[in-house]
Amino acid sequence: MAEPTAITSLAPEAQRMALRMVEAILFASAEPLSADEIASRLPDGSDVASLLRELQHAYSGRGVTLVKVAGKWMFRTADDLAFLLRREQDEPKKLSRAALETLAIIAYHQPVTRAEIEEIRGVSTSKGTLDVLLETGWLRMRGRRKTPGRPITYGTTEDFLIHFGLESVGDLPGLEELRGAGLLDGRIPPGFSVPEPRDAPDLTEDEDPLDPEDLLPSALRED
Amino acid sequence: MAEPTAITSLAPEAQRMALRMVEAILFASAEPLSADEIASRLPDGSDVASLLRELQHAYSGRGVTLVKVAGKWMFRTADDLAFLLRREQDEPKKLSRAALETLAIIAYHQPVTRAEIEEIRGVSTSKGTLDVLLETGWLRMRGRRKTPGRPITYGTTEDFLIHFGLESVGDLPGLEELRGAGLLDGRIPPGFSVPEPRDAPDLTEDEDPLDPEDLLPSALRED
Amino acid sequence: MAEAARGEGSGPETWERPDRPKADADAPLVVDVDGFEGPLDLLLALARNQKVDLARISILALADQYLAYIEELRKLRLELAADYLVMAAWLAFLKSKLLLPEPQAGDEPSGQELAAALAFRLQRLEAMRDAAARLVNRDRAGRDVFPRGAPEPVELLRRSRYSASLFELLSAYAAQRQRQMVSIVHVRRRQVWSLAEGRELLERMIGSIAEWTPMEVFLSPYLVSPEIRPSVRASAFGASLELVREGKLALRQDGAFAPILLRDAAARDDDG
Repeated sequence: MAEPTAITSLAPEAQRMALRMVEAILFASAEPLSADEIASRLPDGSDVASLLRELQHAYSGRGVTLVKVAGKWMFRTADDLAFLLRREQDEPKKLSRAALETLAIIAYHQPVTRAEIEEIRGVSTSKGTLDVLLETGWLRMRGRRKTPGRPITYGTTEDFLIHFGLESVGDLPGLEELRGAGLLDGRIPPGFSVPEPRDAPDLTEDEDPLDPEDLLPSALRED
Repeated sequence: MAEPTAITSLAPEAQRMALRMVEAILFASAEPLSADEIASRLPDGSDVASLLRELQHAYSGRGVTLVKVAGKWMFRTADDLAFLLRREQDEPKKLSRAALETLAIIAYHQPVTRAEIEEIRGVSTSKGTLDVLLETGWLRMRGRRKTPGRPITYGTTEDFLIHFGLESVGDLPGLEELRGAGLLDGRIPPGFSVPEPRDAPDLTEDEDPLDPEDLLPSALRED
Repeated sequence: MAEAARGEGSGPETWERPDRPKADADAPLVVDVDGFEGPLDLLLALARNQKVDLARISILALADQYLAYIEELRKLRLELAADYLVMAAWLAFLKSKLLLPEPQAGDEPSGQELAAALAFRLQRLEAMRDAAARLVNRDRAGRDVFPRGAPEPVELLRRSRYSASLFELLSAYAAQRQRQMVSIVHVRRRQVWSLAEGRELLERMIGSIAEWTPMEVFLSPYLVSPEIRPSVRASAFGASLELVREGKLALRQDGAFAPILLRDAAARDDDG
């Protein structure tokens, strides 16, 4: 026998057969099996412990490994290949009108707080809208405004620029361009302006950094 | 690379990893997977055919073997270990002699109508026989023959191939001899053309698609 | 009797008897040659008794055997299923054709052709039986060979992927800004100091104002912006009147537009 520790006296052929049997029994079993359970299905006198050792050795480093869980044996996908058993499926979704408007305001007016978004839109923003936008990866929480209540300020991300094909938010069209494209019609009251957006990563003068707990997942659900 | 025919340019380490991945993917599944399905989960450019060959070779003579059924790949316990694994409760439902004969006729003569089955067997087919067979999932209604009365044509399914361990209907046992002896020819006496059983999903020239109501469960009870 | 003529089973798998319709109780006893699946099956069993290759079987001899067998059954006054009798009639017809000299080549099939056709049918039925036996004795999934007993299913992670075009983004922005410039009338929020706030401030002072003190002194921290001053003064004055009525505070004004002085109602009044 190649294995010096194997004290089994089985002839190589019988040994190989016994190994095949253990392999098949474990493969076909719906549950992990104890050494005794395996032994009960093998010819009398089989050295199950050494067979299991040998089988485990044969499978080491392979795509499937023989593992012992709670005292019982089972085949399992190698840990480093677990990703093969997950498949991601993209579900294309359209943004709601409210989400699109909120996103646009954040893009133009960033850094901007929720209250400011609401003031511009003239309606309150539902929690879900900001959640959805944060989920797109196009928005990020930038910091906290240095005003009473220290509201969170929002801005756009690099993914936003990539998705909309912009080099920088400064490329978003201004008032005249929007008017030229027919998106804003002619009668614009005095004092109406479209901001020149900036998304510089460094905070503006009236922004504080985020608090550490803002970065916890639950912080996405800002009230 | 050791394999002279392998035109893959993968480094040995990457090759080994790809092999482990194919092994893990196939081992994790209780159903056969097509080469394309496997390829879709491997890095681009993987030579799946050669990986499968290598894996099949590695498992030959083992307790678990890699087999091709219904044109797809799966790991299965070795044929010769049936005695070890056969359990009473696993016994598939026993089919009556009439059902078995009908199944064989459909497998070898497909697409075939009920009248043609009856012509071969020399008796009328009891309603229950076809029901029982359809229930096994091994048979399916394929379409309707373009002859007066538009009788339904029957054929076998992928489950049939998997259950009986066939790579395709072309591998039905004794098919060549039967064809050589003209016994698969519907015409009496033997005519010019020797039809081959075919379970290709597309209909033959003399088949029409099923009518929509054929797909209702009650349609199984064709009179 | 029928069983005696039966050929060998086609494989180790024991096949169940086919379901056949049972005769009605008051109908004449019908022996449908129990165990046979119709006349062709019976013919095949008889043919196997000839112990020759089905391809070289004597159809004439087979027809004789069948007819004799049927005759035997009828002597027992047993009624046979109709198709056995139809087959008997057909075989008798075949026999006469085989024995008579060939007719002129016509459209009717010759006796030899009919015999060949029957031989073919028998061969084909037997071939299908053998095929069924071979099929059923294959290593079958779930009986002889097994797939992985504990498959590890692929977990499907659904991930939403949002999309929007730049045009949609810009039109959304422009549309809502446009909407706002038309419909929003900016009513500046009035900065108001409520009566309650005035009262709260004064109540906190009560108990500590022994001397006449101008109200402005207490209000000065609140009089930051010019917009709010009137509101603060009005509310504080209103609240002070309320507190006087409740006997908690005393108010004094020495002349028109002179400062309003206040002190605790309980304080000793030296000046009267």
